[in-house]
Amino acid sequence: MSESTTALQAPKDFGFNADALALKDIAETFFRENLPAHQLHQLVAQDSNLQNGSACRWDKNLWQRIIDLGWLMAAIPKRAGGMGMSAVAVAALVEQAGRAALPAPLIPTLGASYILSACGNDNADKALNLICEGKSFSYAASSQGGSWEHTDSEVILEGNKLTGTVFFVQDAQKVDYFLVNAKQDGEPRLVVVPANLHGLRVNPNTIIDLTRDQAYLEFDQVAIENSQIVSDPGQAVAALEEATPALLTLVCADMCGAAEWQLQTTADYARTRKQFDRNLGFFQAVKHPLADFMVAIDLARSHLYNAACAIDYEPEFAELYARMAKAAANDAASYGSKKSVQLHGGIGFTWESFVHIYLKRQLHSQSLCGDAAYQRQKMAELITKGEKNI
Amino acid sequence: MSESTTALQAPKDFGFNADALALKDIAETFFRENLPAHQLHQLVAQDSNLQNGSACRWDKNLWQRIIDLGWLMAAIPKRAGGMGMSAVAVAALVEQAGRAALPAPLIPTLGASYILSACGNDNADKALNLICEGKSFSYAASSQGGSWEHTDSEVILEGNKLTGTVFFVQDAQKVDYFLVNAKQDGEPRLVVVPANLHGLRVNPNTIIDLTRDQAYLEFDQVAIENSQIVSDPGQAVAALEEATPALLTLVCADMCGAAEWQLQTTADYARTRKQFDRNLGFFQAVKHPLADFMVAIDLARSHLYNAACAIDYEPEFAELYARMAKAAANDAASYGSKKSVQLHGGIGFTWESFVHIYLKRQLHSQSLCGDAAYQRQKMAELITKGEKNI
Amino acid sequence: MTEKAKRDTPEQEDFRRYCREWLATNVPKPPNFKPLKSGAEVATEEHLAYYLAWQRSAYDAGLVGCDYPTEYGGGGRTRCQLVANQEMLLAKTPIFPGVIGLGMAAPTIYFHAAEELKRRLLPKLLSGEELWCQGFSEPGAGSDLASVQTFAERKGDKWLINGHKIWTSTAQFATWMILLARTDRSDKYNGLTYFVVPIKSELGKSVTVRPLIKITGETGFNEELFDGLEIDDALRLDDVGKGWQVAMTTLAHERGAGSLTTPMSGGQGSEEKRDTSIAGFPLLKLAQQCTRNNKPADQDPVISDKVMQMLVRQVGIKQHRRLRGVSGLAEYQRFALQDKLLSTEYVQDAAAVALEIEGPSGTLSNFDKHAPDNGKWPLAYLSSFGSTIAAGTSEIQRNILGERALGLAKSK
Amino acid sequence: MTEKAKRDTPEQEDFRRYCREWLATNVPKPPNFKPLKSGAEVATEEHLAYYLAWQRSAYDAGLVGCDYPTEYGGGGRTRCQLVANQEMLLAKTPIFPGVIGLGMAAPTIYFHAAEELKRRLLPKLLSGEELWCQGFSEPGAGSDLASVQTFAERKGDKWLINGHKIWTSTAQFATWMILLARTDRSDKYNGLTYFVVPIKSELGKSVTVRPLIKITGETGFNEELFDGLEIDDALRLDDVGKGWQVAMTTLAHERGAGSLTTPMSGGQGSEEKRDTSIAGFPLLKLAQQCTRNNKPADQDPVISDKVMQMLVRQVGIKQHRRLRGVSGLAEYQRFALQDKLLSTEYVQDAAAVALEIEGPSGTLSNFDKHAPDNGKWPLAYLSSFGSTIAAGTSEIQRNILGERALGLAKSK
Repeated sequence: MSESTTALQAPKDFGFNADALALKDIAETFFRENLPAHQLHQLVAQDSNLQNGSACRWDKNLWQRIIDLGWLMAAIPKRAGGMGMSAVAVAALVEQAGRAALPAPLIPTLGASYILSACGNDNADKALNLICEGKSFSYAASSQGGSWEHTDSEVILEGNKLTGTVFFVQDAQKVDYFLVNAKQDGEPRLVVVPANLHGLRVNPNTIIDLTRDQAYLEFDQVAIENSQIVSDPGQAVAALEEATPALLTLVCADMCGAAEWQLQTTADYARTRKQFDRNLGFFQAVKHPLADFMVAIDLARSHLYNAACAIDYEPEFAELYARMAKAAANDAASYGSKKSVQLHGGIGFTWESFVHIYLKRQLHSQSLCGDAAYQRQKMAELITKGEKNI
Repeated sequence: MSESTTALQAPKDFGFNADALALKDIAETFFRENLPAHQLHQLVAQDSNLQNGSACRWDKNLWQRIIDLGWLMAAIPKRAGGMGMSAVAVAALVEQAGRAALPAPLIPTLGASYILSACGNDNADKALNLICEGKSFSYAASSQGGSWEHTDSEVILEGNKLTGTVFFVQDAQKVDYFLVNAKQDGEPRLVVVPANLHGLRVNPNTIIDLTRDQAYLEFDQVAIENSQIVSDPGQAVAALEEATPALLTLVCADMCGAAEWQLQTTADYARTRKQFDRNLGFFQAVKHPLADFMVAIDLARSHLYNAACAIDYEPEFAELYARMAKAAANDAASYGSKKSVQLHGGIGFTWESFVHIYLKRQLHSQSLCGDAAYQRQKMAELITKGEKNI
Repeated sequence: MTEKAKRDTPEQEDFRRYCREWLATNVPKPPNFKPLKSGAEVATEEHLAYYLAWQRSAYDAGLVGCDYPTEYGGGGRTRCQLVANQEMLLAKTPIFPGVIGLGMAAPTIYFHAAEELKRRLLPKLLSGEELWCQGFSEPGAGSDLASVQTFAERKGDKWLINGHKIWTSTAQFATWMILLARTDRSDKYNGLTYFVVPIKSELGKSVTVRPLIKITGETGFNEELFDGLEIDDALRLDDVGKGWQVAMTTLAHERGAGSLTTPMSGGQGSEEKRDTSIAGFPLLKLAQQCTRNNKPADQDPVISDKVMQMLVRQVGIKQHRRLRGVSGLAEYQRFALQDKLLSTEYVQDAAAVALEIEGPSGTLSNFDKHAPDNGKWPLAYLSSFGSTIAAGTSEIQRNILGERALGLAKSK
Repeated sequence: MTEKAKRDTPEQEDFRRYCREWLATNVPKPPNFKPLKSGAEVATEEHLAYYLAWQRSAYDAGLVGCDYPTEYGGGGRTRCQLVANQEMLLAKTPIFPGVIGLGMAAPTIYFHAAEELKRRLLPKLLSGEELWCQGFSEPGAGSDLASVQTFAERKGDKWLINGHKIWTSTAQFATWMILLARTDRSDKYNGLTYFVVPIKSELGKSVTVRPLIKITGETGFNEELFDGLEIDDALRLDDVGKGWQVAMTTLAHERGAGSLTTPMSGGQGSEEKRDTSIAGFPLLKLAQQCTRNNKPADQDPVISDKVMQMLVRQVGIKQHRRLRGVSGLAEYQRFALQDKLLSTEYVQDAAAVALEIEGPSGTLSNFDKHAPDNGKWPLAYLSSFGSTIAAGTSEIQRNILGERALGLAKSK
C-alpha cells in the first residue's frame, strides 16, 4: 500500500485526540474514586462459597452513574444518537474500567453497539436508541462447546419463533436485552430479545470469575416480531465481521487495564514487603518477572491502540491487528496473573487478598473471543487469504 | 499391561548393572584424560574462518584408541561378534563422549550397528563384522528437505545400480562405509557402500558445528553387488523402525552429556567470576536459570535411561519413550545452550571461549532425528494408534 | 510386599504378621462422607470423631508409635513403624487425624524436650487424645522463617507470649501447638526459642483462632493471635536461643528426612483401578472430550503439542524419581532437591493447559453441571499456588538448587 | 521531510537548502565492496580510505560538526546537525568511519576537556583525520563497569598506565582512545579518572592492539594491553576522581540521550523497496520455502503458531515505539527503557525460530550453497548474543526496568 493510494493514513498518535484524552482522564478519576480495590472486594467477595458462583454481584447505583455519563453510547455513531467516539477513545475508557475490574455489562453493551452499528438499518438503529437511553445488551452466539465463530449458534429462527440454547452469554443476569445470533435457513440472523421475554429462560452458570455473571439461554418457541430482527437477510455475517475487531479490542482493553492493576499492586508489595532483611524487589526472582510482565503489558497495549486505530483509519487491517492484540493480551495476562499471585506469597493464596479477583477475571477474559493460539491461527489464515494486500 | 503378562519387567534400576557401570567409568576417565575442553578447542577451533566449515577436524589417533577399546561394537550382539552391551550401557558410554563433544563417527557407527542388527541376515552380519574390525559407518537416508522419515530417501536402486542424492549424512568424511537407504520399486532397501566407491561423490557441507562434518552423497549409476544389500525384501522399514529408539537415544545421550558440560562450565564461571563485588552466582538472574537448566537436564536424562531400558526390556514402548527423551533433550539443550553463552557475558561471545563449541554442537544435534515438536507429533500419533496397549 | 517381607528382621516379621491379623478384622467401615486423604483436611466434628476413633483403635493395637519407647506411650520396637505403615496402607485403612502431632511434634519433643515433658505429652499425642498444630509461619515470616516476631518475654519461670501465627492446619481442633518464638530481638537466628503451648484451654482468653479462607473459597488453614498467653518455662524445648536448631528437627521430619518414621495410615477409598496408562493421561482425556470451535480439541495440533509437552513432563517426573535411586547414574541429593519444584510447577502448568483446552468451559466452577471433568481444573489451577508457595516457594527452591546442588553463592 | 521542513528555524531552513544542493552533486559513487552499515564495521584499508574521504569531504562542506563552535573546527550553527543528518540519509550517503569519535569522544571532550585540549583534538576528530576508539570495558569489568582495574599512576605531571581493555571496535585504526582508568583503589566510583590516550603512536611500544574473534568467527573487536604507557596530565578530562561522571556523559551520548546531536550519515546501498509488509515477514517467507518432512513448513500448525508469535512481537515492537510518543497513553521513559531488551531478545528468539523452521538445513553456514536464506539465520542467532550481552546485558536491562520504571530496590 503506497502512501498516495490511502485516503486515511493512520496517524502516528493513533488519533488519540483531546476528546479521547478527556474521556480517559474522567474514567480514570471515576473508577479510582468510586471503585478502589477494597470496595470491589466488598462488592464481589463477601461470599467465598463457590457454590454461590452463579450470584450476580454488582452495584446498580454505580451502573446508573455510568449510564448517566453516557459511556454506553460512546461508540454509537452520532447519526444514531450516540457520542460517536473513536475506537481509540473507547479503548482508553474500557482500559480504565478493566483496571477497576468493573462488575457491570459495559463491555457487552459496547460490543453490541458495534454490531448494531454495523447492521445499519432502521431496526438496528432503534436498538441503538435503547442503548442511548441506558439499556444494556449482551451478544449471544456461542454453541455448547464454546465456539468462537460467528456461524456456530445453535438457536434456530423459524416462522418468527426462536428455539434452542445459546451458551456462555456474558453478564446475562445484568442486561436488559440480548442480541441473539440465530440461524434462519442455515444463515445467521441477529435478533434483539428483551431479557424478560416470556418463554426465554436465563440459566446462570456457576463460574469462577467473581466480577461477571454468565448464563445459557433457553428459547422454547419464543415468538418475535419482524422489528426485532436487526440484520438484513444475508448481512449478519458481514456485520459481525465488521464488528469483530471492536469486540476483540474491548476485551483487550479490559485485560490491559486489569494487568496494569496486577503489575502495580504486585510491585507495590515488592517495594514494601521485607524478607531476609531486604525489600522483596531486591531479589531478581521478583524484580525480573515484574519487568517482563511490564514489557508484556506495554506490548499488548501497543497492539491494542494499533488495532483500535485501524478500526478508525485502516479497517482492512483491523481484524489482523485486533487478533494480534488479543494474542498479546492473553500472553501478558496469563504470565502476569500467575506472577501476581505467586510473588505475593502466602497472602496471595488467601481470599482476603485482592489479587485473586483479578486473576479470576483475567482467566475468564482469556477465554472470550478466542484464546491466543486461536488468534494466531486466524492471523495465519488472514495473511494467507490476503497475501497481496497486507 | 498387567504384571503377569509381561515376560520382561523393566527393572527399577534400568538394568544399569556392573558391566554398564564399568563401561561408563572407563569412558568418563578416558575422555577426561584424552579430550579436555582446551584440547578440544585446539583440535576443532584453530581455524575461525567459517568459509572452512567443510573441514574435517578430528584426531585419528584418538579414534584408533576408541576402536581398540571395542566401543564401536558395544551394541553389536555377541552372536555377530560384538560386546552385546545393553542399550542402557551404550547410552552411558555415549553420554560421556557427548560430554567431551567427541569429534568422531561414534554415534553414526553405533547407530548403523543397531540398524544392521535389526536386519538380521548374513549380509547384515557381515557388515557388523566390519564394525567389529574397526570400520566406521554412517546411515544415509535424508531428502534434500531434510526429512526425518525413513521412507523419503531420494536415492534409487534399479538393476543393482544406485542413482540419486542423499543429504545430511553425518561425519561423511570420516567414515569407511555408508549404510544407504535406497528405493527399489518404491520400497526402501538398505545398502552398504564403501566410502571410496567409484561413482560416489562425497560433497561436504559447510556447517556451523565444529565437531562434526556433514555431506551430501551423489550416486551416479553406482554398481553394487547383491551381498551389499543388507535388508531382506520388504524388511527395511521394519528394521529401521526397530532401530529408531536406539538412534534417538544415541543422540539424546550425546546431548545430555554435552548439556552437563555446559551446566558445569557455566556454574563454575558463576562460582568464580565477580561483578558488583559478588560472585555471579549470588544473583538470581544467574542462579535460577542454572537451576532450571539442571532440572531440564535431569528430566532429559531420566527419559534417556527410561527409553534405553525400554529398548532392552519393553521394546513395545521404546519408540514412545525415546521420542519423549528426544523432546526433553532438545528442550534442555536449547534452553541451556542459550544460557551458557548469555551467562558467560562478553567472554561467551568470543571464539576463544569454549562454550560456543558446545552451543554449535547442540544446535546441530537438535536437528538430528527430528526436533522437539516433531517428536511430540509422533508421540501423539503413537498414542492414538496404540490406544489400548499403552 | 513379598519383596519387602524378605528383608524383614525377625522382629519385623513377627510384627508384620501381627499387624496383618489385627487389620483383617479391625479396619473400620467407610464413613458416610467422602474419605479424606490427609489429616490436614479434617474440617468437621463428624470427620474428627470418625478418624480419632480409628487412631485410638490403631494406637491401642500398637500400630501407632511402635518405635517410641514404652515410657512415652510407644511400642518400644525397632523399625517397626515402617511395617505397620506398609500393612495399614495395604489394608486401605482410614487416615490419622493427628498428622502434625505424629509427624512433626512427636519427633521434636522426643529429641528436644525434658524427660518429664516427654512423659506428659507423647502418650496422648500418639493416641490422638490430644491433637497438635504447628505455629511457625507468620504474616511477616514466610520464606524467611527465621524472621518470626512472635515474642516470648521471660517473667521469672514463666513466659509471656504475644504475636500472630498463620497457615496453621487444624488449629481449631488442637490442644497444643509447637511454637517458634523470638526471645531476643538483637540476634536473628540465635534469638529464637521453641515452645509447646496450650491452645484449646486458652481459647477465648489469650488465644484466638480464626479460619483463613483460601483463594479457592475453601477453608483449611487458620491464623492465631496470642495476646499475653502465659506459659510455664517447663514447656520450653531445648535451651533458650536454640529454637532455630529445634525447628530444623521439625522440618526434617516434615520432609520425611528425619530419623524417626512417622506413623501413617491411609488408602481408604482409593479407587481400585486408577488409570495410570499413557492413553489415560488426564489432559489427553480432557482434550478428547472438549471441543474447540466444534472440533475435538485433541485434533488441534497446537493443543496436542501442549498436551504432549505436559505428558513428557509427567512421565519425566516419574522417571526422575526412578533414576535418582540408581547410583552411578544419578546423584541422589541433586535429584531429591529438584522434586518439589518439578512436581508443584508441573501441577500448576498442567492445570493451565487444561484451562486452555477447556476454553470457555474453563470459566465454569465445580458446582456447574456443564463443567468438563466436573470442574476440577479451575480449582486445581487455583489450588496449585498453595504448592508453589508453601514449604519453600518455587523461588526459594531454585535458590536451594543453585546453592546446594551447584555450589553457587547464597542469594540472601 | 516536508513536515520536518515546516518546523525548521530560519537558520535550519537555509542550511537544509544548502545541504540539499551540496549533496546533489557530492555524494560519492558506491564502493567496489558491499557498503557498510556502521563505522564499527570498518575492517580493511580499502574500507578506511573510501569512508575517510567521504567524512573529509562532508566535513569540508560543513555537514559534520555543524553545531560545534568554530574554534573547535565546528560550524558554529544551532541545531543544524539534525538537518544535515536528515539530508544525508535522504541522499543515501556512505556512513562515517569515525563513529566513536563523533558520537562518544567529541561530546565528552566538549563538555569535560580543558580549552587547549578541545582546540587540539576536536578539529581532527570532526574531519576524520584522527580516528578514536573507546576504552571502557575490561575482562573483569563487564556489566559492572565501575570495577575497571586499568591503573593510572601519577608521576608528577605524568601518568603511567597499565592494564587491559577489551571489546574495542576499530582500535586498529585509532589514533586516540577515550580511557576510563582507576586512580584510587580504595574508592570504587570516586577512584576513577578519565583520559584521552594516544594509541597509534604507541603501538609496538607500550600499547598492544590484538583483534578479538567473535563467536561467529568474524573479527570486529579488539583488546588492548597497556604496559607502562606514559601520558601527560594535560590529557586528563575533568578532575581526578571524576571519571565515573565523565563516563556517564559518554554513555548518554552513546544511547542518543545526550544533549549534542551526533553527526550521522548513511543510507548508501539500502534497498529501494524493502518488503516491510506483513506478508513479507521474513520468518513467514522462510517457512514457505522450507520443507518439514517434505511438506511446506508454513503448513505445519505448530510452526505456524511460532511464526505468528514472532510476528506479534515484531509488529508489537513497532507499535511500542509508536505508542511511547503519545502522551496520555504511555509514559515515555518506561517505554524507552524497554526498547533494548525488547528488540535484542526478539532478534535472538526470531533467529531461534528460524533455525527450527529450517530443521536440518539450519546446520548449514552462510558459505554453503544449499543454506536457506543464504545461511543468514545460524549467523544471526550466534550474533544475537552480542546484542543481549553488550551495552547492558538483558539481565541488567531487567534490573534497570525494575528499578527505574517500577521503583524496586536495587539488586546490587
